[in-house]
Amino acid sequence: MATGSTDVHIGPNTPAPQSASSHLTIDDRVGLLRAMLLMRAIEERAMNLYRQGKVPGSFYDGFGQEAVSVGATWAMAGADRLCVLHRDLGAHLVRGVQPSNVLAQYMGREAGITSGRDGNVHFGDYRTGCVGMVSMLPDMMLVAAGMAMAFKLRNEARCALTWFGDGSTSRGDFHEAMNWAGLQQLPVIFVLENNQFAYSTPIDQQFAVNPVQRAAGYGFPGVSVDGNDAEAVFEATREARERAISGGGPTLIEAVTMRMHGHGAHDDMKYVPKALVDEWRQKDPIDRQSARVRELGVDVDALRAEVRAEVDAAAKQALAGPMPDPATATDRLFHPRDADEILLEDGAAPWSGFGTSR
Amino acid sequence: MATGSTDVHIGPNTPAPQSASSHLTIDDRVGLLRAMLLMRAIEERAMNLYRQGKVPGSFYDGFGQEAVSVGATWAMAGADRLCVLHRDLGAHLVRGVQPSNVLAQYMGREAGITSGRDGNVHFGDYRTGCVGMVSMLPDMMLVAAGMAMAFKLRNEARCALTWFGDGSTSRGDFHEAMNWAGLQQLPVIFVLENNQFAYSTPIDQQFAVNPVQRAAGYGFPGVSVDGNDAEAVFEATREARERAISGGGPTLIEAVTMRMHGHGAHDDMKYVPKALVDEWRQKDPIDRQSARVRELGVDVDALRAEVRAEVDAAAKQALAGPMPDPATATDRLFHPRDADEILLEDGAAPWSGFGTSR
Amino acid sequence: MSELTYLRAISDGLRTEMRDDERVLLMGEDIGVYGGAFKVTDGFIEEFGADRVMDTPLAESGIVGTAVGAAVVGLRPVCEMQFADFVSCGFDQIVNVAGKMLYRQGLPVNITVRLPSGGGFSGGPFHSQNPEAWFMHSPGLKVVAPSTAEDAKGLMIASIRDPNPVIYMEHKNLYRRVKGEVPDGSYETPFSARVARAGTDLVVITYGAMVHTALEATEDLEDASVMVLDLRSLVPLDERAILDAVRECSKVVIVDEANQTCAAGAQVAAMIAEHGFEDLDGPVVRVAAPDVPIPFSPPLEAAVLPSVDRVREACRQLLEY
Amino acid sequence: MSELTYLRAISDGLRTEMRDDERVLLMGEDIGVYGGAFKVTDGFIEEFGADRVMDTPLAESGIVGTAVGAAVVGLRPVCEMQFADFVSCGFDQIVNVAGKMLYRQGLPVNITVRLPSGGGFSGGPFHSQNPEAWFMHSPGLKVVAPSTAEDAKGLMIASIRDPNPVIYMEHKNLYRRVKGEVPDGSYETPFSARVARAGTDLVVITYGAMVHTALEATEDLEDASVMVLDLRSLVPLDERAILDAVRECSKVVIVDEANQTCAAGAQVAAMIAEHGFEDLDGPVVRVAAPDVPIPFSPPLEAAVLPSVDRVREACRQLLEY
Ligand SMILES: Cc1ncc(C[n+]2csc(CCOP(=O)(O)OP(=O)(O)O)c2C)c(N)n1
Ligand SMILES: Cc1ncc(C[n+]2csc(CCOP(=O)(O)OP(=O)(O)O)c2C)c(N)n1
Ligand SMILES: [Mg+2]
Ligand SMILES: [Mg+2]
Repeated sequence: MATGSTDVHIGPNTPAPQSASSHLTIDDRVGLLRAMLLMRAIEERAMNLYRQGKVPGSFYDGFGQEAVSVGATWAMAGADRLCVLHRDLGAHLVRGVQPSNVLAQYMGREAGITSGRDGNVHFGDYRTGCVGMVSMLPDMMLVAAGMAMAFKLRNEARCALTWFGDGSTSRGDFHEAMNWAGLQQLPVIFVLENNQFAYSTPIDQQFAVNPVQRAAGYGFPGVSVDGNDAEAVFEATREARERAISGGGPTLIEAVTMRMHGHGAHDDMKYVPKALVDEWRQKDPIDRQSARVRELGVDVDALRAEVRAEVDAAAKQALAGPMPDPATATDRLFHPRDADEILLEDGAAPWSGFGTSR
Repeated sequence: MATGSTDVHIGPNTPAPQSASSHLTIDDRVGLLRAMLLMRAIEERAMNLYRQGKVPGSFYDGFGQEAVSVGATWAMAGADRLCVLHRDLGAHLVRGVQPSNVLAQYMGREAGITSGRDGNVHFGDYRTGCVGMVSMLPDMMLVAAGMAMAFKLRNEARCALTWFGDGSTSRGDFHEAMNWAGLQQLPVIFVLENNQFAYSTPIDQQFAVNPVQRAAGYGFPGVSVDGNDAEAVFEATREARERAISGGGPTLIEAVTMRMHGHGAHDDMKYVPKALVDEWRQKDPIDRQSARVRELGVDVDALRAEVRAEVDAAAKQALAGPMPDPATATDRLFHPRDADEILLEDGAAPWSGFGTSR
Repeated sequence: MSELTYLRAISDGLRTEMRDDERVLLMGEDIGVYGGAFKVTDGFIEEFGADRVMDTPLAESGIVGTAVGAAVVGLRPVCEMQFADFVSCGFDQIVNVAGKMLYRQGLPVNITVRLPSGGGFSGGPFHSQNPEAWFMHSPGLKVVAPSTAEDAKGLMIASIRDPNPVIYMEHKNLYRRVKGEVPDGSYETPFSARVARAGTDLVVITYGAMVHTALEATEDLEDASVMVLDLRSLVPLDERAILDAVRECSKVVIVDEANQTCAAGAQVAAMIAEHGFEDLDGPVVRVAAPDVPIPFSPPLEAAVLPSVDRVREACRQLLEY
Repeated sequence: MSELTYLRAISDGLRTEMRDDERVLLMGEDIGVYGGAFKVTDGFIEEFGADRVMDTPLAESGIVGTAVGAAVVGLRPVCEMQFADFVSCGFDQIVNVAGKMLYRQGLPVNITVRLPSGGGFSGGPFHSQNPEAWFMHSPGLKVVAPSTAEDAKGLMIASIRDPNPVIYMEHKNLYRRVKGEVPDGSYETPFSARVARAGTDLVVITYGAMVHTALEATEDLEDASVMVLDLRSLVPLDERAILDAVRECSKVVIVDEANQTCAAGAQVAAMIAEHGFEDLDGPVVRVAAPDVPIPFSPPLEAAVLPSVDRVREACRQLLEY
């Protein structure tokens, strides 16, 4: 089990202190930290593997943005559905994807989620209720809206969520999805991951007005939240989900954060002012959550060590796995008529509020 | 000369009465009426020709919306550039396109603006500074933004204008154009022609919030204006143009109007409540402008008769012209390298404020 | 059996499948209250309600993208592009999202996209296109193109049931022009070719509206026995039926209403030139629209679209070869 | 003359034309401050300023559409799609607005759209596509695809000067792999084919990166004399050069990195099957990517992309025919 409960907990359902969301138990708060640590550890390992030439292509990570995917996913029920983007590895982990499969994915191995058909974080494991992104940004906003449309049509108390970057808001599909969601008042949550840059381009060259302010123009709320605070992201998402499943329609959440690495492994991001990076380094989401749970008496160092060990084992396992068989390269272009129907399945939903950690 | 001065004027530069825009002379006000009358008369004639089987394909008109294209175009200088849409024949007429060429266009004749290559109002005469629309809505918003971008880059005091319908605002290109224009603060005017329907679909099935309210989210003003009042449309456009050419950026103008005919000639629009049509019939833009200039002592009946005669003559001329030669069907796919460069040229700009009627 | 127009047969296919399977829903501009620009879904909203016959905003990317989302959670959307031409506005969602999902992540996308296509009635450059080749060149999409009322219904039902994204080309110029006996109830037409007329001297290979052009052009061609092969499905392409026909006839004319470069007909010709070469008794002749937008004015349009005369002349010359 | 990589030759072409003609401006994502995802425009913003090397929002339709607008009032925009794959998001503006403007209304659209295309470096399904055939099938667009540094520069200059929309395919896998002597200053490469190697027994017809694959595959093919024809331009297609080569060699292998159905190679094969039939001494053989998305993992990608071995084997078999 990748995330959720941990050995380092103090006891279930210990009430969270005032400062934090009243909807999180200590287990939850540690779980959030653990998932963020796991995300970071996997991506750091992957970056090493990339430097060793074991990860083909390029490599993209979400260093410094872990709170956004982890915090939002923590609020999602197993029956909810997600479209996961390229800075959001944490979402996969919370939903139950195994670290070894993630590392195998990066290395193009058979055990990767896409069996080597697609690279880096371009994957979704349908068994966890997640649709993997396509590169074209932000196409998945429409897919998420479509899932929500189906839920609404079928009168199901479920919702869909997707992430996308600040830069992605410039494209037409952003608008078509926002308009569709507002018009039909769909149970969908759009998480705008404002990390200040789209590749090399700063936000002031992407738009004149922060897109979170546009939500009202589509008929639903837009809220800004500290994207480096996992609990704040959780809470905003939880509220948005409440609204969504009770028929209140969509929410646009802007998670304000910073891309702390280059766009990809090849990018030294010398176009980013050093002072900006320094400033944001002080706001590291893992440091912040660590301080919180440390105050609760949790042994964070032990947690870190545990996560590190898990990732070591995962890397070992992934490295031991084979590359895909070239003879399979043209398989599975079409799904056979007589094969079983495949649909998205429920994912893990560790939040204590759902009453079960899986 | 299709529009502009007329035989029925009272005298140049007679000040307009208080109730009207202080920027319009009586000549202007009669000119506006004349252009609207001409648009309606041409379209009515074309509808007859369509019923007689002389107009191939379908036929689309702007009955009841004449004030929008005529009023906005009246505010545009010769050096400005326009992308003209399917309800906006008046724009072509104000810019100097001849009625006989318009009717020839509808009938697919050689003398049509596109020489029979495209149909109905899908045309633009580059010699009048107008780009004809493509069917894909609202693609031309980006083309207009691009023209404005060039003006800005070259530091020219010119602007671009385009129209589009309420339904067209749902498409991604609307957003990409709005964002581009706001970001670069371009000298462009977007006229949203809200005629309550997109084909059969009422506006409440197109968006949850009126798109004019979205302009602020792109960083520029959105204004609503009575789209059945040519002088009001003129005035809003004039102000927007002032802002544009003085570096103040784009404007979104919503011209509130009603599509009084079916989407096309084939459409009986039984999906439109009769009461709605009746209500809007009271607000006919031509009746309104007629009343105004009649109060000024203009003989509107004589003007109507004159326009009718002009259209009769134009129809005769158009009907006498040949169909295109099939041997030319594959010509002009590419412009030869050694041919003269062709760019948009200046159109007619009859507004007295430009000091010259042509 | 009932005699139906091609258009009514499409409607019948949709209606049959909607009655049988509540997961099926229709999405498109003006398909509900208005019944569709061509009235294919006339009366549907009364029978199935606005939720299953959804009038959407004017947003083709939105239509396809939301349909993909609805499909992966269990619905079976059938999207209408008001005209095939507007599919360019939903192109990315089709080729990149719908077309590649299964190959990449094992998740099938059961959507059908209806494209009212083709010229012949002064639709002009934006209401006459035949964009099937774009989708044939995009892996992961099936592409079908019925020419008869019977196949229009059977391919519609088969497309909806197929778990993959299917581009359903319906030729506007057949809507009311073509009629035929159509079986009542539910049936499927296979994604394979059909011999529209048997023959031994020459085969005309084609699909969609051009099947009728080909039949008319070769009805009475001196004493030659001309086969007409109706492909029906472009992806998958029935290569065996094509090569069988080439073996039988040795002479081939390929007719395609689309612009000729890289058209479906180019693929068929290339395939024959590679795998049927030894059976050929003459050049692989193509008749298609030249590479220009489809013009509006009747004499120009007639000069561009493949006509009965052009097809007949091509066959005549090849027979003499 | 200087020795330049293919990539630097593209840069050189852009720079040369920007110095000569102030109407030329570049538009794209991250092309300014960052110098482009592949550094094609590295240093340009310093020389030409942000107005002429414009970092745009992430909006491909926006890039193409505004470029069209700028072109019809006298600028000469060169648009970069960050990867060719993303052109699907600007597809409609290219095929419907840019491609049909001149034919419909006599107004030329002088834009150039750069598409960094192709696979071979684990780019996966969304960073490896070769979409040229979509545009070949869309009337009103020219399409060029240089394979050498010299042609990369010359075709860039010629594309910018051409008054029509030109799709400029630049193969990413050639960027740094291919070097060559490139004339200094301004020159144009014609939109016509080039004999990359003369030969008489068999001709390999190809373009872009596959020219190098073809040359390598046939360098040392027993005693056969193999011609390699580099098309360079796909629209217009140099049919005369192709047919001359077929006449000379009688045997043809067509190599195409794109997915095979309806690819550029299909058009070439179809054209030969029709107009070069009598000169053929064997089937028209095609080597192309099978119809699947280009997979990421090296062994899978290698299995899909046409390789030196596959091309050699195809030639060998055909020579024995
Ligand atoms: C439609 C499209 N165009 C171009 C790209 C190339 N590209 C990949 S990521 C990126 C920047 C994305 O910025 P943003 O949306 O802010 O996301 P971030 O990477 O900052 O999380 C670009 C331009 C793309 N993926 N999709
Ligand atoms: C992208 C696109 N999709 C579909 C159509 C078909 N269509 C033509 S007009 C129209 C309705 C347009 O409504 P609106 O924008 O309000 O303009 P109006 O006709 O009311 O002036 C539709 C759906 C189109 N022209 N373009
Ligand atoms: Mg960003
Ligand atoms: Mg409207």
